[in-house]
Amino acid sequence: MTELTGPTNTTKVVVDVMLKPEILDPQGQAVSAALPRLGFNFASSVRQGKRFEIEVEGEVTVEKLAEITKAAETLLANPVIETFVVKVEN
Amino acid sequence: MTELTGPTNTTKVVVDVMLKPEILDPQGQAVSAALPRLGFNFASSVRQGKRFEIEVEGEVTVEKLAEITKAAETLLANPVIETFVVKVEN
Amino acid sequence: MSLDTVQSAQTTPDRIQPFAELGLKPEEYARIREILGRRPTSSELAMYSVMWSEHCSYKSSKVHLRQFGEKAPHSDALLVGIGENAGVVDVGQGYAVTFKIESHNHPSFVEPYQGAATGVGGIVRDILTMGARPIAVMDPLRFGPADAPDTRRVLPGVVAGIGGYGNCLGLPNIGGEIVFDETYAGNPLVNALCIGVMRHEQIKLAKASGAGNLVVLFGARTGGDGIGGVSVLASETFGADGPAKRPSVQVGDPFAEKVLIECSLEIFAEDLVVGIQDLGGAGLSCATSELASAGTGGMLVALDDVPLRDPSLSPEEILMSESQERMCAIVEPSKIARFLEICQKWDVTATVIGEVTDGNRLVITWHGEVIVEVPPRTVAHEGPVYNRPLAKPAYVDRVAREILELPLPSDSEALKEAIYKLISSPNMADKSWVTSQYDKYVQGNTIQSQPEDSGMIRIDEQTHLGVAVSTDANASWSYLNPYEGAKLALAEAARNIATAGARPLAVTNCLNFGSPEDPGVMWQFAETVRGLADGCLEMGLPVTGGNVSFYNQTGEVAILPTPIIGVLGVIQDVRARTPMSHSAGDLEIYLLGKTEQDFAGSEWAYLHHQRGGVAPTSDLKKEMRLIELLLEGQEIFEAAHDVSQGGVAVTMCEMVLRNKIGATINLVDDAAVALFSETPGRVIVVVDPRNSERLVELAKKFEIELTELGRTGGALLRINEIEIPLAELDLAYTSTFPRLFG
Amino acid sequence: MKVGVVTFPGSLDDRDAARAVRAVGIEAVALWHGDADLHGVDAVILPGGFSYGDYLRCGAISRFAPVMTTIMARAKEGMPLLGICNGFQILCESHLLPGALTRNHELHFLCRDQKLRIENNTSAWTSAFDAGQEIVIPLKNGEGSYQCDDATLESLEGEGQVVARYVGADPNGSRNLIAGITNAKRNIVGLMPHPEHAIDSLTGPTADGLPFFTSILTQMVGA
Ligand SMILES: Nc1ncnc2c1ncn2[C@@H]1O[C@H](COP(=O)(O)OP(=O)(O)O)[C@@H](O)[C@H]1O
Ligand SMILES: [Mg+2]
Repeated sequence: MTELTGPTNTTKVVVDVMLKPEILDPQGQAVSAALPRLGFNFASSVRQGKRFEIEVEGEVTVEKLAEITKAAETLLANPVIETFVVKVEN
Repeated sequence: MTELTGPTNTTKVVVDVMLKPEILDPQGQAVSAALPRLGFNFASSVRQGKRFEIEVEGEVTVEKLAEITKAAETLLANPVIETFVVKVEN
Repeated sequence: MSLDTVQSAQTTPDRIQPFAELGLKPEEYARIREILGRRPTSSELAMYSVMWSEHCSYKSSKVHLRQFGEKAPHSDALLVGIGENAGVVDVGQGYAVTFKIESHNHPSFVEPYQGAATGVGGIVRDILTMGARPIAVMDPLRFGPADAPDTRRVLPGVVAGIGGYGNCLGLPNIGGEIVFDETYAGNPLVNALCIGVMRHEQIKLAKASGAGNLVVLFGARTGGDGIGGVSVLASETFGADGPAKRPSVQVGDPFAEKVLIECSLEIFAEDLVVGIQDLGGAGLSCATSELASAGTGGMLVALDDVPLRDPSLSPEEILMSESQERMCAIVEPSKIARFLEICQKWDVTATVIGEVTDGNRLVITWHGEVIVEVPPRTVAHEGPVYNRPLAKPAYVDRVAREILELPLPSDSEALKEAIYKLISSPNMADKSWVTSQYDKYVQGNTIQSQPEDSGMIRIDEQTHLGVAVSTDANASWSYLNPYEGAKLALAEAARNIATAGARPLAVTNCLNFGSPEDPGVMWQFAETVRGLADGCLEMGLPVTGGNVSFYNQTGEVAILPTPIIGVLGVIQDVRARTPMSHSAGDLEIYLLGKTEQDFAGSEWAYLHHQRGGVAPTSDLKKEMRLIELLLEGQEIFEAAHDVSQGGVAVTMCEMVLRNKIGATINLVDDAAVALFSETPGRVIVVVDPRNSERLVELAKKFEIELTELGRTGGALLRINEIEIPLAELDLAYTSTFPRLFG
Repeated sequence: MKVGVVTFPGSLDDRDAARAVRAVGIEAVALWHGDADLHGVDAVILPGGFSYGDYLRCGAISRFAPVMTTIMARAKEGMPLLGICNGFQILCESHLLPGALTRNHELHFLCRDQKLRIENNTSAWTSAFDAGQEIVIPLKNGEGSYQCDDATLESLEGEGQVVARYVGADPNGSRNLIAGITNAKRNIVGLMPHPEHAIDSLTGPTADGLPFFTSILTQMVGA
């Protein structure tokens, strides 16, 4: 499996995984605390999550999307503490 | 600073940070290798990055966006190995 | 819903309350009403329900655990005994050492990484609470079958969680166990042990005394995580949908805990607290009621002053939240400024939430209205106590009658194959795939860690005083005979300290069992406690604390009774310790102790899917003589290694592989029995030939059988005619874990 | 002569680094991240650990600490500066050294006794070694994989700025098995493995780490 896929006939699907809002997010907190120390005062809160960029061969059919969603909930996210969103990038 | 901000008059700005394509991404590779073991064969490649969800008080002006971009390049991403994109969510 | 105050509880006595959903039995609810002379407010109900849960109140185990106190041997070393957050022992030179083991089993099944991580976080805070600097951790673990898909999910997550948290705290991991068995599928055991050290005068207790003194909450903000955790996860069979509207899994923040540790130690060093308590299971309900209960008076707390991460939390939820990385201190008003200053230095949030009062009530207000008014003892210490029915399960006598049918090879090829089979089996194989994920060097005082018999830490760089700790359990023996199983685990842990040259001093334990509502499980538990208490009395070792974990079962199937016994010992000069393996050739190898036909509960039997027969019987008098022999002869031992699971075969393999120096041994009797039997009370020692006479004398003096096995040296492990190249043996030993989990 | 050891919130090996400094007869001075004053030290060590939890990227937040401003200025003037593990990560994040340290290729924290070859014995921290000398000291980190672009790699190799290289099985996927690098002036060294945990074979695998500290002693006495 190569890391860099050619741009031809693949589609990029993105899965964003975030901790549920009620779950402690130490990473987001660390960023949140660091920003004002650097003089950045724009943020009222920061949460940090994961972004998966998945290259999918050919068309992204409804079936494929269902499969990706299944993979997201079994492997990419732990539904006990995380939520996820699957998006197809144009 | 509270972690859960009320939904009123804040805007969500997202910063996506990904490793540059030429930098080894062992996490993405590990996901890539795990998917077929679980019977998922849709991915020709996976890369893993970070997603920051930033709640910004009030309007996101051009100045504020510039400030966020500055924060992204000084703190949220390390330009030596990473690229980033700043997006305003509706 | 409107606020349920004490006043409204008085005027609406008939309001229906969800006590059952909170895990309380009707009698327990009735008792609360009786104590208060009215119905509890919803906040009071929340407090009682979490504090009277199995996890916090020990309601099923209390009547048995009393034996640890009743049968306690006299010990000059015991400074703080059972009842505090952790026991404390005197190790000499003005040092006191505290250690304790705790379980985090259920959460680690749901979310392996975070469950295990917060397990480490919790036990470290218990140790810190005693006034000690945490100096090391250990992690006895149990998992389902090594090749089961779910084990592939659980084990790597648990290991990464323990490492992720412990490494970030800067605590060396100096030992633990990893054992696989079907009964742990769905019920992994994640036990964590922490050791801490302080000077005698620095010992802190969890009590709130002195009216007018302030109650300070410091550390992380309170969030909605873990609400109902104790009551739901620990009290009822796992898997059911509990009442928790909030997730019961917590996410740990090891960085927050690291700064909390440094901040607390600075506060202790300046003697700024009267009493201190960590927030673990049952959160603020536990901390406030325990502090007040152990103190001299009452306590008044303004709950709305608690700093929140989630502003939508109700008072009931704040009282129950198990948010991690929080502590509660009692501080004299004259010292509060300095206390807050230190917190600020470490960027630790600290808030005065109340004060110690003259009365005898714990009063909690919410924006000025009284929502809790209870006698604190009734919450913290006078929970229900059950004398649950117990009955010897039918299997016990049945399996005792089983005759084991095990292959006992006699020809060289078959014996060699058997050795390979054992050494590469998941229970016996090299665990460095796991332990290399743990920092063992941080703090610069680690003398021994995995794979030595015990972990050893230097506590004084000038005098070289040190402590050693080992944790052990043999659940197969406990299954066959829980009384003997507990004694044998105790003996093994003590032996594992003594092989290094440390003198056993004190005991901690974590008792992992199935449902206490099953009379058979309750019998296993009672027998285990009786065995451990008797064993400790016989060996003169006090139990200083521990933990009980019930409900480790799936449906009707309980885990094997798994009492993990931790023994702490002291060594005057760590430079003189005895390692587990020889570092030179031409030394003589001896077996101390006698080998019988002991295959019941052995690894050899397990590999042949047999778990029957009669477990060995302990002889603790003899174990103590063996320990005395090891200590008295310490200077002559080039190496000493405990013989346990896998018998002499595995012990010898581990010894030759440690420094890659081979050995030649000759077994005169039945080789299979000599190699694979697991008779307890045995140690392999290595001495210089010049010292063999001294060894013979020692064996005679302490009445321990002594058998010469052979000599060290070469690149082979040679046993009679069998020749095993070390490189090949090493490959068999080290490739199992990477193959399964890499 | 004094060597400063910085404590950031979350530093872990600060006491060990100070112990190693004292072991060769140098006074160790504790420096606090929030205090920009270097208290008269002649050299500085950024120790291992998880400063700020290493939550964002290792070293990413620490590099903005007040003490770093002074350290960066002094190091640019030639003050000897050693970053061990998290300290190396901070040096890269501060751009005092090129490249970055990323997740180990096997994605686990890895603690093991690691064989290294000293490739450059002309830096302030490695002059007491023989060129090509092989040593064993602990390696322990989760993000120790050294990464940089081709041009940087070529220049590091070409200028002899690789200070130490892993020998034997690749522990983490670092480019060219790089374990440590130095700057052009040779006063700043970043090293992933931990010499401060190898000053005494009682508590470490060897005493092979001592020459890092004796190097700085001779450097400063000679200067
Ligand atoms: N198996 C046991 N053996 C001895 N002491 C025990 C055991 N289980 C619990 N204890 C003791 O009971 C007390 C209460 O335990 P626990 O509620 O778990 O404490 P904490 O909440 O501080 O973790 C402690 O002193 C603990 O050491
Ligand atoms: Mg406690």
